[in-house]
Amino acid sequence: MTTEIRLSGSGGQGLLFIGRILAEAAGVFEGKNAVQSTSYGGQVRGGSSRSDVLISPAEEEIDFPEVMDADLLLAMNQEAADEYGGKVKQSGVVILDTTFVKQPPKTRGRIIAYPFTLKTKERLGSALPTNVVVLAVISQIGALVGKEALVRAIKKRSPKGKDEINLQALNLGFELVKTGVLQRDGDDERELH
Amino acid sequence: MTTEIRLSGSGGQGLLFIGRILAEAAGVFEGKNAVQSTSYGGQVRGGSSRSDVLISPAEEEIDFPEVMDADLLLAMNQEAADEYGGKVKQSGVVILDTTFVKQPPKTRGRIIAYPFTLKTKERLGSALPTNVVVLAVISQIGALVGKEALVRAIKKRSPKGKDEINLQALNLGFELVKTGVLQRDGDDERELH
Amino acid sequence: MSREGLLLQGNEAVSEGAIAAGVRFFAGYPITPATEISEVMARRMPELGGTFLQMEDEIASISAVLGASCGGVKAMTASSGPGLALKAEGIGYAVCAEIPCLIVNVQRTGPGVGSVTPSQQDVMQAKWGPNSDNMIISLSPASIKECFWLAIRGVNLSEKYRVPVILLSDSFLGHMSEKIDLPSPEEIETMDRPRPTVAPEKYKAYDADINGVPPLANFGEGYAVRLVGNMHNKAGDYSRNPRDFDFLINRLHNKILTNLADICAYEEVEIDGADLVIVAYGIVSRAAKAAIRLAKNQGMRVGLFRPIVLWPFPTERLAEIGKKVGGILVAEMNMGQVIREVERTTRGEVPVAGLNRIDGLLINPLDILAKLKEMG
Amino acid sequence: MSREGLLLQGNEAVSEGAIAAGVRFFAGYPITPATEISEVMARRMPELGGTFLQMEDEIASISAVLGASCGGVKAMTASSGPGLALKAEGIGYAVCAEIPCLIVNVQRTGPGVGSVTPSQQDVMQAKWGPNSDNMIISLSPASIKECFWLAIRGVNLSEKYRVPVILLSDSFLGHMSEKIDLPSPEEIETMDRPRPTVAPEKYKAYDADINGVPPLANFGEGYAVRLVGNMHNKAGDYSRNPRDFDFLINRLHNKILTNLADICAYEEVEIDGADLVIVAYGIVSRAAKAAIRLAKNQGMRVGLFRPIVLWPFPTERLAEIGKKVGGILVAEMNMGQVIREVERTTRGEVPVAGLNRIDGLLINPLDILAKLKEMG
Amino acid sequence: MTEISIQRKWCKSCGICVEFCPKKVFTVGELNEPIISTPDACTGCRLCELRCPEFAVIITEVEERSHE
Amino acid sequence: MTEISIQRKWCKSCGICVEFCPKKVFTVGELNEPIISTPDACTGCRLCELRCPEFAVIITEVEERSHE
Amino acid sequence: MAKIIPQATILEKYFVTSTLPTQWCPGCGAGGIGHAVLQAIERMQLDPKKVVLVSGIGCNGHFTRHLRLDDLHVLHGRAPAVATGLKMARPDLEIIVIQGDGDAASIGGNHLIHAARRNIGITTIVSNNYIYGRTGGQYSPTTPKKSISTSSPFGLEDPPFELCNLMVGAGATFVARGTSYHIIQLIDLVERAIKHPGFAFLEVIAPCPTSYGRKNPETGITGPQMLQWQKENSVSIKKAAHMSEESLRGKIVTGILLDRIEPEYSAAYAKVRQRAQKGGLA
Amino acid sequence: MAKIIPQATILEKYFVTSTLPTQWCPGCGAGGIGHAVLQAIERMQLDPKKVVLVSGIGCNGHFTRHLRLDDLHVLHGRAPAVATGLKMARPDLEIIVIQGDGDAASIGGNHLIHAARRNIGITTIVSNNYIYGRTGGQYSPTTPKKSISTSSPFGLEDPPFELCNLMVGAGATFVARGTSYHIIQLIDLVERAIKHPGFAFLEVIAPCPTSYGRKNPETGITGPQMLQWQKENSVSIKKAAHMSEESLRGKIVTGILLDRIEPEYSAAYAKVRQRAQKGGLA
Ligand SMILES: Cc1ncc(C[n+]2csc(CCOP(=O)(O)OP(=O)(O)O)c2C)c(N)n1
Ligand SMILES: Cc1ncc(C[n+]2csc(CCOP(=O)(O)OP(=O)(O)O)c2C)c(N)n1
Ligand code: SF4
Ligand code: SF4
Ligand code: SF4
Ligand code: SF4
Ligand code: SF4
Ligand code: SF4
Ligand SMILES: [Mg+2]
Ligand SMILES: [Mg+2]
Repeated sequence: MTTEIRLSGSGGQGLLFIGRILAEAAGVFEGKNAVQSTSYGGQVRGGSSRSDVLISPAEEEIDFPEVMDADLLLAMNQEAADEYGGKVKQSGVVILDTTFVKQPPKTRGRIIAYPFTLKTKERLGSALPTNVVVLAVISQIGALVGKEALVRAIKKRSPKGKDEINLQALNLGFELVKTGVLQRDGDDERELH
Repeated sequence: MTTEIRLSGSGGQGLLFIGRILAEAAGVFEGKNAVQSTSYGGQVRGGSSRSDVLISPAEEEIDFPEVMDADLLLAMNQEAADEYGGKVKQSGVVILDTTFVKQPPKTRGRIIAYPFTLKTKERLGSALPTNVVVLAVISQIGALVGKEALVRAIKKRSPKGKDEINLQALNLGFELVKTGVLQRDGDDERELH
Repeated sequence: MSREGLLLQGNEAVSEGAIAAGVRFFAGYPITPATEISEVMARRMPELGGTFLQMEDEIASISAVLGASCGGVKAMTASSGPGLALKAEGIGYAVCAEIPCLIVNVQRTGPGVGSVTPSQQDVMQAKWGPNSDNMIISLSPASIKECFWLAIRGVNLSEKYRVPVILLSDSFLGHMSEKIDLPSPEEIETMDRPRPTVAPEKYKAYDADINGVPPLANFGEGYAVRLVGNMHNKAGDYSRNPRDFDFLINRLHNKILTNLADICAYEEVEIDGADLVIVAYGIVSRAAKAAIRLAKNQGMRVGLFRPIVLWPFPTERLAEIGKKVGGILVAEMNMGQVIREVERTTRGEVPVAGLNRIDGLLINPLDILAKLKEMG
Repeated sequence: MSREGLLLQGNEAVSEGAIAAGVRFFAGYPITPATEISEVMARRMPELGGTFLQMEDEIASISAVLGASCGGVKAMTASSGPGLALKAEGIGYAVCAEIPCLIVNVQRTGPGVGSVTPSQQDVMQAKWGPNSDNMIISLSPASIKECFWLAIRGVNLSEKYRVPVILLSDSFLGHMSEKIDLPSPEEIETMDRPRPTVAPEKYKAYDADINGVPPLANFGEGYAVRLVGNMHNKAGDYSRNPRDFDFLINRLHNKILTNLADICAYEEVEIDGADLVIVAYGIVSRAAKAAIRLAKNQGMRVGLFRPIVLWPFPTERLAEIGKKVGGILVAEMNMGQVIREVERTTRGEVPVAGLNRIDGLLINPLDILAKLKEMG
Repeated sequence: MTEISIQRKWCKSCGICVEFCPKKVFTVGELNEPIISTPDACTGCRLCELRCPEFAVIITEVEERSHE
Repeated sequence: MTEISIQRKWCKSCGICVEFCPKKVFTVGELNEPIISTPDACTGCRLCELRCPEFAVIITEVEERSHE
Repeated sequence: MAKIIPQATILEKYFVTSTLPTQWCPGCGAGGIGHAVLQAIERMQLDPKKVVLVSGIGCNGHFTRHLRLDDLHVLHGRAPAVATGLKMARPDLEIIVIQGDGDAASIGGNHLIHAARRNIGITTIVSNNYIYGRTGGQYSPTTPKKSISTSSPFGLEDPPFELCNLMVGAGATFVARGTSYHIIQLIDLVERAIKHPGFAFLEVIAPCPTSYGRKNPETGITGPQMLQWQKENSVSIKKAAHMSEESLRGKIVTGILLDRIEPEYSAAYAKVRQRAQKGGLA
Repeated sequence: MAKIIPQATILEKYFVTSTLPTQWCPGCGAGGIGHAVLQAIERMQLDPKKVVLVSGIGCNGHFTRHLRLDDLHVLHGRAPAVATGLKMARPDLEIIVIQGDGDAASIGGNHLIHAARRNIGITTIVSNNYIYGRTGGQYSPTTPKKSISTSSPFGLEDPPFELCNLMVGAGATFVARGTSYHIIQLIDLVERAIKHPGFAFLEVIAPCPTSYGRKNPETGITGPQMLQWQKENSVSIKKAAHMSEESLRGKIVTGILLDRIEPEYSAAYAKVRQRAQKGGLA
């Protein structure tokens, strides 16, 4: 079984970065198959951003490299939530950053909504590593990869001088999951919107 | 019936020029169909030159624009004579400039051999208009076009200041035919070479 | 222009045809065997108050042509294979920006620099040279008369459909002379690009329905025309919207494909009752006609199908013919290009053979005859 | 190079593959979506003692590559459609002069400047972009692993056959990341151009029989090599002899066509017993595989034929398949390019349908599934 | 007297207007956005208009009201 | 002393050797071909060699024979 | 100092405001050039119907998409050639070419020098941000030595073009240089360039904070820093005349570097038409 | 005056005599340049194995086909770019580029100025015969104003490039001009150019009697006449220094116009390799 993860939001939110980390952690450091792909646009800056990660067991090849029905959807802005909310499996999970997503989308999946960006800024003094916080959350919720693999991947891919803060962010994410502060919404309610 | 005329020799002998004159005289001024074509090479100067003219009655279109079996072959050098001599109809005529062609080619056609270049220089003081002399000869022998049409075409196409000498050359050609000085060789002899 | 007959070379006839169609701008870069077109234009354009520009290369030439065309002046360029390769990006741009222009390609032998001898090796290049899918129109004359008339037709189609048109001549035809009776101006139908019907403020350079040709205002008329080779919306602004891409690319195809009846042209000779049909175009079709003549003398029934418009390829008619005859011989001066279209089109319903020549000499009627006999 | 797995982008994998094959010279001009190849090479070439050159444009890039290759250094360039158009003349030159080189084309949407979104619109351009008949080799990877291995294969084929090889990636694959286990150097077979076996005085750069690949001496070794893109004789001197043309052009084709068994490559999935077969290549083949999976679930028997070498096209095998199955669906991200080859090849013996998408988005497994159902 | 307005939708908070206003009319907000802090200091030199890369600053000359 | 030879097969009778020999060693023949007219005047300056566009002139230095 | 046109007027008259905001990064130099062009056009009271912009591929070429003017957004590098054709066909039009340094000097170098040689009556404004901005920051032919860019990660060893020198060598008749910082001067330079009857070349040193600034902090990282650097490192041609070569090293010399009158090409070509129409070959 | 190598020696060592006669017209200037190149190579005792000729398309490019040297006969205009690639890959080779004025300055102009900018260590010799000889006599970017050619039947109005000025503007480090007539000087210039460590540019004014001379008799019709014209209209750079601009008008200034030392590009790039191999990004 292939797990399909879609990370969506705005350019500059670092979704490509965490997509690659996730793929590398799963693929290289845990020996699974992993594909990360990007919706590619012509804009220099800004605009919408999407990063898909597909993970499957070592013996199972990944064919189509884009998410068809997401097991996990991360939406870091309203447009992303609206556009992709409908393409989530019944069993799927939708993770929303309520710093930006004010209106939960129509979706079949279970929603986890939390002001990740705000909280990251609060806790780490900068909103920049929010992507890594979310990465930790996703990995846990989806049971995608272990922490060790994530740490290795982050160390490998972080730009010079950024690994420390990224590792802090990773820890924060793990903490959020563990402490259960992530607020949960039932499906049924959402269907009504 | 299409008459097929091949004018061959060296670059610089003006064969393209008389080919066009002949085609224009027949096509434009006598209302027949006429096509003139050229073997086209990459050399800037020199080398071999070939100009084909096909003439047919007004009501008969000319399809293939190259000579297949010549009714008339003009060869202004030895290589041309050798190369094209074999591609002349049984009823065809081969005209050789013996200034350059020392060895009559193998051919089925009737041969007319005459030192056109030498004689032109002798008579007109310059070898340059030899091509027009030969043009006159060919037109007469092949009964291709009348003199008036030739005169018009020459006047139209001669470079500035050259029409006079070209018309003289035309007259010389007509004279050569009329006076019967063109030496004739029988086919049979030639076959033996 | 006089009504008297004239003896013209192919390269001259193409030039005169373009002029008759209203071309008043030529930009080019010399290359044998197309140079005579430049040279005629260097004389004729200024005589007629038009412009002859010798640009720094072929890329600059097509660029200048597109610039002039945007100014509302009918414009053309001429080159040969290597130059056409250099123009490919510009031609693709013209397809996307929908800027009318005529490109004459006088084919020579290749690959590479090759040689200046005649060939028909650029047929596929004419269509597929630019990046991506390009719906262009390409014409193939077989006589001096046709050089003249297809140049006119090329300019007209280019204007009517806002599409670059490629006229595929060759080194032989370009230098061959034939008599032609030039028509008087009133005998010539010229076409202009569709003109805007809306107020300047409302004008958009790409405003048409999915099969349509959008009206084109010229620069300097106050329409604030925006022309662009990027994927764009109807206003000519960049788009990243997949629906705009889909609409645009499909429209660029449809505007041609929904008008095949207007655009396509071919000649048929004795197809009815023919056992074998030769498919030949351009100069080779004349050898084919001669071969048919010779074959007839020998009791064979052979016909000719000659695409005059090579692109879009006349698939429909050829498919019909394929169903009726016993064999098709595709004679062309390349390693086998149009034969691919013929094979595709006839779907195995008829044996298709090829006769190819790439040594710089014409395919000869006797070559064809021999091949026909082989085919039975 | 470590044996550890790596997560690489397609553009990185292509670069590393080329390096593994021995490429030590890169010349390019930036263009999205191929820039990462330049950027990797800008780092890797000097690290390895090789050369990275950013040239003034794409024409200069292919030119510099050919120069370097003559010096005996394996060389490559990378670009996207508009850049490939500009390189066409140079590629045709390389075909004629028989200078090995690898050209990577990361396809984007067109026509014109188009957009940087993925497409497969340059398949025909890869073959027909240059003037004249060109026998080139073109490869189409479908995964990061294949980006790596086909880059190696491309360099090898290019050297072995003295022919330019075009690797057709696309904007999606170029930026997609996948795990790849890099092989150790000894696991990689690299090939070098055939070396002269005669004394330097006797050497001729084009001395081969009608099917042969002539040995190539590098510059600076004393062989007085003359390389040329004009029609030439065996010594590389200009020729105007039709027999030389005929020999040369046929040899350029034959050296590839007589080695199809070595050159061609394709993947087949569940063809035996399939009712329908999808023909798909590159990134689309992965949607096809997913579609086959979905179709199987619904009880349909669908196979896949995936050309890995696109040019020369695997006509023979496809013709066989065409005889065995009930229908062929050609899915490609263009307006229908490879379908032309499929139609031609299968000669009407099987219904052939196309599924096309040019809006910059991937063809989806569900698109394919729907179409398959439609076909019955 | 002038009225200064910034098209917030166009502004990218680059800080150029802030940095180069000869009268230091602008200050930087929380999200780096320009804040019109001392509008009355504005001399109407229009340098901020001219240098704004986003065409987002608009200075309007308003009639100087008489001392009412 | 020198020996002057002209490769007739290569010579195109352009007249350059004739025109620019400082010693006027050459004259022009009937068909414009260069004729070596006063070979003894040749000083061996090799200008004719160097200027011949066809590489057709070859000057050979020969031992000056002693007065026998 | 000539009058500055209110931005409100410019916006209303020239902009299609629905296309804003731009796609540029914060602090990009492209917009400043846009201001200068529109100010000059408006100040000169050119008829907007007769103004055509020919814009190259690159961030800077994106300016024209926001305007209500004839606009030909051409292939990468080809703008001067396209403009040459247009000017010859339509000498009545005022043609302004907007290019980036890569567009103009790299792929388009040949068209640029030939436009200069012909003295074709167009105005070419090159935004020199020392980088290929649009493709993500590769070095360009004007990138200073030692610069870091995505294609020169170890520091560049290519010597750069001095674009204005190149233009002088190519035979240009009007050559000027300005900066984004010196915006008032820039408007004047654009005006002078447009007024010049032949080929007018104007180089504008413009910041690209994203692709150049971030990797080469010496000349400033952000837009304001880069403008500040321009301010501190520019010398007017007047002042420069009195300075030693040594002290000019690394300085941006601004102003009109060359201004001479030669026949404009489309006008000169009119003579060819005259001769042709009189019938005789010259 | 340095020694002149006997033609017999040159013929034997460098020519494939079976390829002669050439295809040039009588009096063509291409051959003279050939002499100068071979004389210089032989005089400098270069290892012929290490000499590569890169020849452009055009009459002048045809010289190399007669020789027993590595020879890359490239696409029209691309020679400097090809040579740049070759030199970077093989800095041990001595690369001499032979181009015509059209090849170098028209279609190839961009490659030429970029080769000059980079200071790549190749020698580029441009035979400037003021015309496209090979295609039958169309005007080139160096054709003087008013000239008649097959593409300027009414007299040319295009201003020509001054190629040497263009090279100076592009940043070349060695720029020289010679003529076919001044053959001894030409050999020296070729030698100096080859010895120059960076990009060396040598313009040679060469006659094309067929395509230029016949239509423009003012500068001579035949080969000898055209050489005579060169003789009468040339001024050495030394002399020129003392002449007024006025009296220099229409004169061919010969000699080394510029000669300065800057890092050769393939050598400079070696530094990039060093930095890369030391591991750190600069
Ligand atoms: C033929 C071609 N090659 C390459 C490109 C990719 N490309 C687009 S913009 C650009 C360079 C832009 O640099 P510059 O001209 O300096 O403009 P800037 O973005 O810096 O304003 C390049 C290489 C292209 N569009 N077309
Ligand atoms: C791409 C391309 N365009 C045009 C040509 C035709 N062409 C061959 S040589 C030449 C010009 C030759 O002029 P020049 O470089 O001055 O050399 P010359 O013959 O005068 O020595 C041209 C335009 C070509 N071979 N390739
Ligand atoms: S107009 Fe001048 S003073 Fe007023 S805010 Fe703008 S820059 Fe400051
Ligand atoms: S200059 Fe313009 S974009 Fe920049 S901060 Fe000021 S208003 Fe915003
Ligand atoms: S210079 Fe050479 S080609 Fe000319 S006439 Fe003398 S020998 Fe003959
Ligand atoms: S070597 Fe000098 S003197 Fe002797 S023939 Fe030649 S040019 Fe005249
Ligand atoms: S990348 Fe540079 S040039 Fe492009 S928009 Fe951003 S700042 Fe401007
Ligand atoms: S055309 Fe001119 S350049 Fe060419 S060979 Fe003849 S004289 Fe020489
Ligand atoms: Mg730039
Ligand atoms: Mg020349």
